[in-house]
Amino acid sequence: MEIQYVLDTFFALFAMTLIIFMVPGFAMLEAGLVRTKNVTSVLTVNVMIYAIASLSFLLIGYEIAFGSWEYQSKMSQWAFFLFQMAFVGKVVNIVSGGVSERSRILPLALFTIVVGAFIYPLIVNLTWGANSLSETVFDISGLSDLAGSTVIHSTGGWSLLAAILIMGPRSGRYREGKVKVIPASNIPLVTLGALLLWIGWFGFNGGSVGSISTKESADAVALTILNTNTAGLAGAISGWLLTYYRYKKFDITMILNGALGGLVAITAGPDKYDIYTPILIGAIGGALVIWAVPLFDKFKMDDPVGALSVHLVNGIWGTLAVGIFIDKVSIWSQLKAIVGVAVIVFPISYFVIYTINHFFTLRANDEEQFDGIDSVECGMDAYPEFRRGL
Amino acid sequence: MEIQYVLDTFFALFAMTLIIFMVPGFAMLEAGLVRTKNVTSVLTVNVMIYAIASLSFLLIGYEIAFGSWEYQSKMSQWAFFLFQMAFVGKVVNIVSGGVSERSRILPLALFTIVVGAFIYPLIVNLTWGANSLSETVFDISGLSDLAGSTVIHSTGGWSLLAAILIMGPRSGRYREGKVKVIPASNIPLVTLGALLLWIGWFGFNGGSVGSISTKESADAVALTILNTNTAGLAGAISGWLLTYYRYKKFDITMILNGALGGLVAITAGPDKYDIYTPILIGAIGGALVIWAVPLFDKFKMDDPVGALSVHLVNGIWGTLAVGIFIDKVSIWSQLKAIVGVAVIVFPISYFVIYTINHFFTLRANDEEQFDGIDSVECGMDAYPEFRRGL
Amino acid sequence: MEIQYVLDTFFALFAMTLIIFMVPGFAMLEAGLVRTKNVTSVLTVNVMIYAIASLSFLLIGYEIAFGSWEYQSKMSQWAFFLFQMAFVGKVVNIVSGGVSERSRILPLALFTIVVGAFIYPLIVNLTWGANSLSETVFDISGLSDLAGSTVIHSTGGWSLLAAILIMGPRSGRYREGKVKVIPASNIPLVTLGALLLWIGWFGFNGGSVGSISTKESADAVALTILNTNTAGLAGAISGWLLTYYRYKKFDITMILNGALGGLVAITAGPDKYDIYTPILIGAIGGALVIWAVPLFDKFKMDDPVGALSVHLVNGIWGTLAVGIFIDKVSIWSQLKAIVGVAVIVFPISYFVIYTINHFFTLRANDEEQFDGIDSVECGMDAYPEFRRGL
Amino acid sequence: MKKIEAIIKPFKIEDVKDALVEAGIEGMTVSEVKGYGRQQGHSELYRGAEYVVEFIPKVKIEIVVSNDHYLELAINAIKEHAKTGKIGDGKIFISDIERVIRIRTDEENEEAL
Amino acid sequence: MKKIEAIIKPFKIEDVKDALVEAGIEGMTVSEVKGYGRQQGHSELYRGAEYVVEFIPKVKIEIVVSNDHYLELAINAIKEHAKTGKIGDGKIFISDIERVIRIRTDEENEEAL
Amino acid sequence: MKKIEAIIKPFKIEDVKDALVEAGIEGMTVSEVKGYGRQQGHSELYRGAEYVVEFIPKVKIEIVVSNDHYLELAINAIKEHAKTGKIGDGKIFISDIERVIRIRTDEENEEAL
Ligand SMILES: Nc1ncnc2c1ncn2[C@@H]1O[C@H](COP(=O)(O)OP(=O)(O)O)[C@@H](O)[C@H]1O
Ligand SMILES: Nc1ncnc2c1ncn2[C@@H]1O[C@H](COP(=O)(O)OP(=O)(O)O)[C@@H](O)[C@H]1O
Ligand SMILES: Nc1ncnc2c1ncn2[C@@H]1O[C@H](COP(=O)(O)OP(=O)(O)O)[C@@H](O)[C@H]1O
Repeated sequence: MEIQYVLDTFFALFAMTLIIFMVPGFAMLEAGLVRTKNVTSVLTVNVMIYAIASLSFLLIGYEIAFGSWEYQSKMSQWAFFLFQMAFVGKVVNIVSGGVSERSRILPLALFTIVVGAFIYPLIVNLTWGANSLSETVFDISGLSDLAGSTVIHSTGGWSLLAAILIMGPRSGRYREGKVKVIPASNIPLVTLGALLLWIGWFGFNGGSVGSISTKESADAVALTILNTNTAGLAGAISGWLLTYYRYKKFDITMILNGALGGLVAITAGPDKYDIYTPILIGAIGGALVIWAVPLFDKFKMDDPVGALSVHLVNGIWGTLAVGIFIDKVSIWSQLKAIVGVAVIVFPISYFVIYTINHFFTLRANDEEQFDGIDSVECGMDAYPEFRRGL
Repeated sequence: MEIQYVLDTFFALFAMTLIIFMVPGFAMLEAGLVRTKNVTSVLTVNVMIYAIASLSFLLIGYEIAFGSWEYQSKMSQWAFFLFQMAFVGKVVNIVSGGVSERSRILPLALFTIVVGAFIYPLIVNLTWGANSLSETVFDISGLSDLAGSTVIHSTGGWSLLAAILIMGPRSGRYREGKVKVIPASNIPLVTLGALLLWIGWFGFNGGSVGSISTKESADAVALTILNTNTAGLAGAISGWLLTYYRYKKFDITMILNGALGGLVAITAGPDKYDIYTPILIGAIGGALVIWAVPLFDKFKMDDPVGALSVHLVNGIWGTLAVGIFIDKVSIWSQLKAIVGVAVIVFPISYFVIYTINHFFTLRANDEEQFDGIDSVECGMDAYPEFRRGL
Repeated sequence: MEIQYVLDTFFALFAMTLIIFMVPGFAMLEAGLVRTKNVTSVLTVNVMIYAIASLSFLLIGYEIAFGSWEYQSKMSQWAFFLFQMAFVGKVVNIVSGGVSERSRILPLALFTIVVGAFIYPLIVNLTWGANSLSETVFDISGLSDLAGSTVIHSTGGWSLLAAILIMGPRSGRYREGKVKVIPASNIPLVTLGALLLWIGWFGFNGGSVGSISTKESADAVALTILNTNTAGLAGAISGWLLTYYRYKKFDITMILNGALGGLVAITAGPDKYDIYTPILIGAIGGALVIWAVPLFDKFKMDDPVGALSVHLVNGIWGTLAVGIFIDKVSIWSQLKAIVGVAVIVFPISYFVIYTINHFFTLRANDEEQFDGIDSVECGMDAYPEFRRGL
Repeated sequence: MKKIEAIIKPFKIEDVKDALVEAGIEGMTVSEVKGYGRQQGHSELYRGAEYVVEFIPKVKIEIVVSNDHYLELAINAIKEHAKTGKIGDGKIFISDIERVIRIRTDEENEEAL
Repeated sequence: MKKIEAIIKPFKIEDVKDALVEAGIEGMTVSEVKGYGRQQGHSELYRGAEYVVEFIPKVKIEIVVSNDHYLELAINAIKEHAKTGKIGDGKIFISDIERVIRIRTDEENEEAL
Repeated sequence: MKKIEAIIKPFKIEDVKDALVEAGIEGMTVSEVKGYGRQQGHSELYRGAEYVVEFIPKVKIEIVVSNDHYLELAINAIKEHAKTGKIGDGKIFISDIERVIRIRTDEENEEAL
C-alpha cells in the first residue's frame, strides 16, 4: 500500500509538472499570435493568471471544489492539490487569450479571482468533486469527462463567449463588412507555445487517470497518453489537409490550432477508446477548428487566438464523442452536462464580467488599442530595439 | 512483478515525454538557424514531421519494426509503443534540417510517410526489433547500439546525404569557388532548441536502457544519463576550444553543434563506459563536427544546420567507439552494422527521394528561394512586423 | 529496500532533469534582459557555464564536497551525483547574469572553473556534505537550508558582489548622478526563461528532500513543491501590487523578479512550513526585490538582471525565515551560517576575480561595450536580419 | 517635376495612401523615420525607473509629381487626411526634381511617372 | 553637384553596388523603403483569410556625385544592373545639391566626395 | 529654405541632437540607413567562416531650416558633435526647399518651421 501511495504521489507530481509547462505554453502561444505592441501585456496577463488563479484556488476554491483538504487518502494530499491547482489557470487562459489585444489588465485580474475561487471550483464540485447538488435537477455528475473537455475547456469557452459579447471586437477588425486580417507577429513563439501545451496535455490527461500504481492503472495511463497524442497528431493533419486543400498553402497557425482542437476533443475519454478511434476524434476536432474560425469571424466574434474554436467547440464535440463511441456512456448524460455547464457558466460569467466592466472598463479604447496595450498598461515595449515595420 | 511493470511503464512515459521535448527542440534550433524568410516553413515542416511520422509508425511502421503489438510484456505495451514512436520523427528531422531553405513542403511530407512507415522500421527490425533477416548475410543484429548512434542518427544521415545529392545547395551558396556565408537569424532560438534537444537526450538514452525497476537497471539508467550528459559537456568544450583556437572568437553555433556531436557519439554505449571515457568520446565528437562542417562545404554539400556533421559523422564515430573502448563489443560487428545500414538506407532513400522529386519537385527554384520558402509555400511571414534589414 | 533504491534513483533523475531546464531558463531570461548587441555573448556564457562548471565538479569538485563517490548508498551514486551537479552551474549563472553586458568571456570561463571545482564544493562540504571543518569555529553545519537559500543563492550573490565591485557598471549607465535606463530587448524570452526557472525549482527543492520512497518522504516532497510554488505565486503578486501601486503600470520584469525572489526565499525550508506561511515569505521576498533593485542602483552597483536583489537579498531573507518561523531551528545558527558563508565566499571570490582580472581583463572597454560584446567576442549578431532601431 | 516629402503620423498612412490613389497619384515611396519636434515623447517604465523615449515614430512619404496640378492634388490629399489637429501631425516639404528615369523602360521625366 | 535617388528591387542591391564601385563611385547611402506603384503586392494567408500586402519592400540608394561625368556613369550602372524588365523595377530621381561637407575633415563640395 | 541631410555615426546621435536643440533647431527627422564608403565594414564569424558586412549602419538626420543663420548654426553643431576624426564620420548635404507646410495648422514656409 505504502508503495502505491508513494508511486501515485510521484506520478501526480510528474503530471503536475508537465501541466505547469502549459504556463509558458499559453504565454508563448499568445505572445506569438498578437501584434508586437500587445505582447508585453499578454505576457503580464499570463503570469498574473497563474499567480492569482492558483492562489485563489489554494485559499478558497479547493475547498469549494472538493469539500475538504482530506478529500482523498491514496496519495499525498499536497500532490493531489497541486495537480488540481495546475488546472485552474487554464480556464482563465482560455478567456484572456480570446479577448487579447483589447483588454485591460486589472479587470482581468479581478475576473481571475472569481474564476479561480468560485466559478471553476463550482463546476468541479458538480462533476469531479464533492457533488453538492447531487440528486437535484442540477446533478450533472453523470458526465463522463476524464480530464475536462467540458469541465475545463467548455467552462473557459462559455466564459470567453460572455467576455467577447461584452467587450466587442478589436478596433478596426471588422470594417464595412470586411474582416481585417491581423497577422501573428512571431511564428516561432506560436509553435513553441503550442508544442509546450501539447506536452502539458500528457500530464493533464495522463494524470487525470489518478493512479499509476497497479498494472491496470499503468496501462490506463499509458493508453491515455497514447490516445491523447494520437488525437493531436490527427488534428494537426486534418487541419493541414483542409487548409491546403482550400488555399494551396500551409498555414501553421491553423495546423497547430487543429492539433489543439484534437487534443481538447480527446480529453473527455482518452482512457476509454481503442488506439484507432482517437484518429477520427482528433481529425474531426481539427476540422471543426478550421470550420469554426472563419464562422466566428462572420458573426463578428473577434477571437485573436481561436480559443472559441479550439476550446468551446471541441470541448462540446469531445464530450459528445465519449457518448457516441463508448457504449457504457450515455450520450444524454453527456448532453445534460454540456448544457448544464453552459447554463451555469455563461450567465454567471456574463454577470461577473458585466459588473467588473461597469466599474473598471475592461476594454481599452481605440486610441489605446492603436498605440498598443503595452504602452498604456505596461509602459514597456516587448521588443524595443527591433524596428517595427509598416 | 506488478510493481516492476508499473515502474517501467512510468519510466518509459517519463523518458518519452523528455524525447517529445525534442520536437520543439528541433523546431527552435532549425528556425533559429535559417533566414527569417524561411522560418515559417521550417516550423511547418517540423510540426508536420512529428504528426505524419508518428501516425505512419502507429498505423504501419511499428508492426514492421517489432513484429506485433505484443512484442513485450514487461511494461504497458502502449508505453513501449510511445517510447519507440518518439524516435521516428527524429530521423526525418535530420533530413529536413539538412535540406532546409530550399525544399518544398509537400514532397517532404511524402518522404516522411516512407521513412516513418518503412525505412526506419526496417532498420529497427534488423537491429533492435523482430530481426527478420537473422542468419542471412544482412544480419546486423550483432550491433551494440543502445539508443541509436547508427539506428537513428546514421540512418537519418544517410537519407540526408541522398537528399542533398539530389537537391543541390541553396541557390547562391557556392559562387565562383567561394562559400557565401548565410548567418543564423535568431541565436536565442538556436540555443533554446539545442538545450531542449540536450534534455531530450536524457530520455532518449536513459529510456533506452528499457527498465529502471531493479537496482542494477536503476544504476544503468543513472550511469547512462550521466555519461550522456558528460559527452555533451565535452563536445561543447572541445567545439569551443577549437573554434577559439582558430578564430579567437566564440562561435556559439559551433559550440552547440559540438555538444550535439558529443551527444550523438555517446548514444551507442552510454551504459557501458566508465564515467571518464565519455569525456574523450564527446570531445572527439565535438572536434569531428568542427572539422566536418567546413569539409562538407568544400564538397558543396550544403547543410544549413550541420546535420551531416552532427548525425552522420558522429553516428559512425559513436558506433565505432563502443567497439574500441568496450572489450566485449567486437569492432567488426560494429563496422558491419555501420556499413549494412549505409548500403540499405542510402540507396533506398536515394531511390525514394529521386522518385518523389520526379513527380513533385522537391527543390524550390531560385526565385522562390530568393523570396523565401515562407511566402511561396505558407503565404505567411514568421516575423511580419519586424523590419528585415539589408 | 531495492524498490526504495529504485524509486529514489528515479526521483533524483526526475528532479535533476527539471533542474537542467534551468539552463535554458537562465539563458533565455538573461538573453531577453540584455540589449540585442550582447545577446549572443550572454548565451555563449550560459552554455559555457553549464559545460565547464559541471565538468569541473565531475573531475574535482564532487569529491571536495562529499569526500568520496561512495558518499551515500540509498540511491544510485550516479543519480546522486547528477542531482548535485545540476546545482553547480547555477552559482556561476548568478554571477554572470549580474555582470552581463560588460564582461569578456574567457576570464568568466576561468572563474567558472574555480567556482565549480573549489568555491562551491567548499561551501557544500561545510553545510550539506563531508563537513570537514566540523567542531572548528567555522562549523556552520548547524544551518538549516534545504535547497540552498544560503548554499547556492547567497554564495552566488557574494561572488557577484565581488565581481561588480571589481568590474564597475556598464559604461554610460550612471551619468551625472542619473541612472540611464537600459530596457530589456526581448520580453517573451524573459518570461519564458523565468517560467522555466520556476519549473526547475520544483526539481531543485523537491529533489533536495532526498527521497520519495516512503509515505513520509512522499508527503515531504509534495509539501515542498507546493510551498515552493506558493512562494513564487506570492512573490509575483507582491511584486505586481507594489509596482502597480507606485507607478500605475504593470512591469513584468519586476513581477517575474518578484516571483524569483519568492522562490529563493522559500528555498531554505519549504518542507518545514505549513501551507500558508510561504505566502508571507514569498510576498516579503517579492517586496524585497522591488525595494532592492533601485537601491543597488543608488549605490551604482549595476546589475542588469537584478541578481543581487533576487539571490543575495532573498538568500539571506529565506535563511533567516526558517529561524523565524520554525521553532526547532535556531535563528543564531542560521545567522552564523549566513555570516560564515559571506566571510568565506566574498574574500575568496574577490581575490580570485581580482587576480583573473589582473591577467585577462574582465571588463570590455567603452568602445567594445558600445559596439556590443557580441561583435567583439563572438563576431556574431544574435538577430542579424532584424533591423535595430534608434 | 516636384518632389513632395511628407512626415506624418504612422496610423494615418492607410488613409493618406487611399486619398492619394484617389487623386490619381499612382506611385509613392514610404519609409519609417523618427521625429523630434514639439510633440513630446511618451514615457516608459522599466524596473522601477521611468524614462522618456524622445524620438517619435513617424512615416515619411515621398512622391514625385510631374506638374503643379498633381502637386496641389497631392498636397491637399495629405493635408486633409493626415490632420488630427493635435501636435505632431507633421510637415510637408516640396523641392525640385530635375530628371526622372523609369528603370524598366528607360523612359524619362513626365513619361516615367 | 547632383544627387541620385534610386528605388530598386532589394535583391539587386549587391549587383548595383558592385557596378557603382566599378564605375568609380566610392560612396553611397542605402536604406529600406516600401513602394507603392503599378506592381501589385503579393497575397498572404492567415487563419483562413487571404489578404494583400500593398506596400512592397524596395531599397533606396542615395548617391551624391560631383559632376555630370559621374552622374551618367552612376545612372547607367543603376539602369543596367537593376533592370529585370518586369514591373516594379523602380525609378531614378535626380536633383541638385548645393553644398557638401565631409565631417571628418571639414572639406567641402567636390573635395568632400 | 534649406534642407540639411547629414549622415553620421549612430552613437553620435544623442550628442548631435542635444547640440542642435541648444542651437535653437526645434525639429528634425531621423532615420537609420546603411553607408558604403571608405570605412571598411567589420568582419563576422559564422560556423568557421569569416565574412565582411559591407554596409555600415549610419544615422541620417534631416533638418529643414528657414534661413542661412540657422543653416550655419546647424552645420556647425553637426560638424562639431559628429566628429570623431576617424574614417566614416559621414557627410552633410545641403539642398534647396521650395515650400514647407505644417499639416496641423496649414501654416506655410518660415512659419511652418
Ligand atoms: N525643421 C524640421 N526639419 C525636419 N523635420 C521636421 C522639422 N520640424 C518638424 N519635423 C518633423 O515633423 C514632425 C512633427 O513636428 P512637431 O513639431 O512635433 O509637430 P507639428 O508639426 O504639429 O508642429 C517631427 O516629429 C519631425 O519628424
Ligand atoms: N511618383 C513616384 N514617386 C515616388 N516613388 C515612386 C513613384 N512612382 C514609383 N515609385 C517607386 O518606384 C517603385 C516601382 O514603381 P512601379 O510603378 O511599381 O513599377 P515601374 O517603375 O516598373 O513602373 C514603387 O514601388 C515606388 O517605390
Ligand atoms: N557620395 C556619397 N553619396 C551618398 N552618401 C555618401 C557618399 N559618400 C559617403 N557617403 C556616406 O557617408 C558615410 C561615410 O563615408 P566614408 O567614405 O566611409 O567616410 P568619410 O566621410 O569619413 O570619408 C558613408 O558610409 C555613406 O553613408
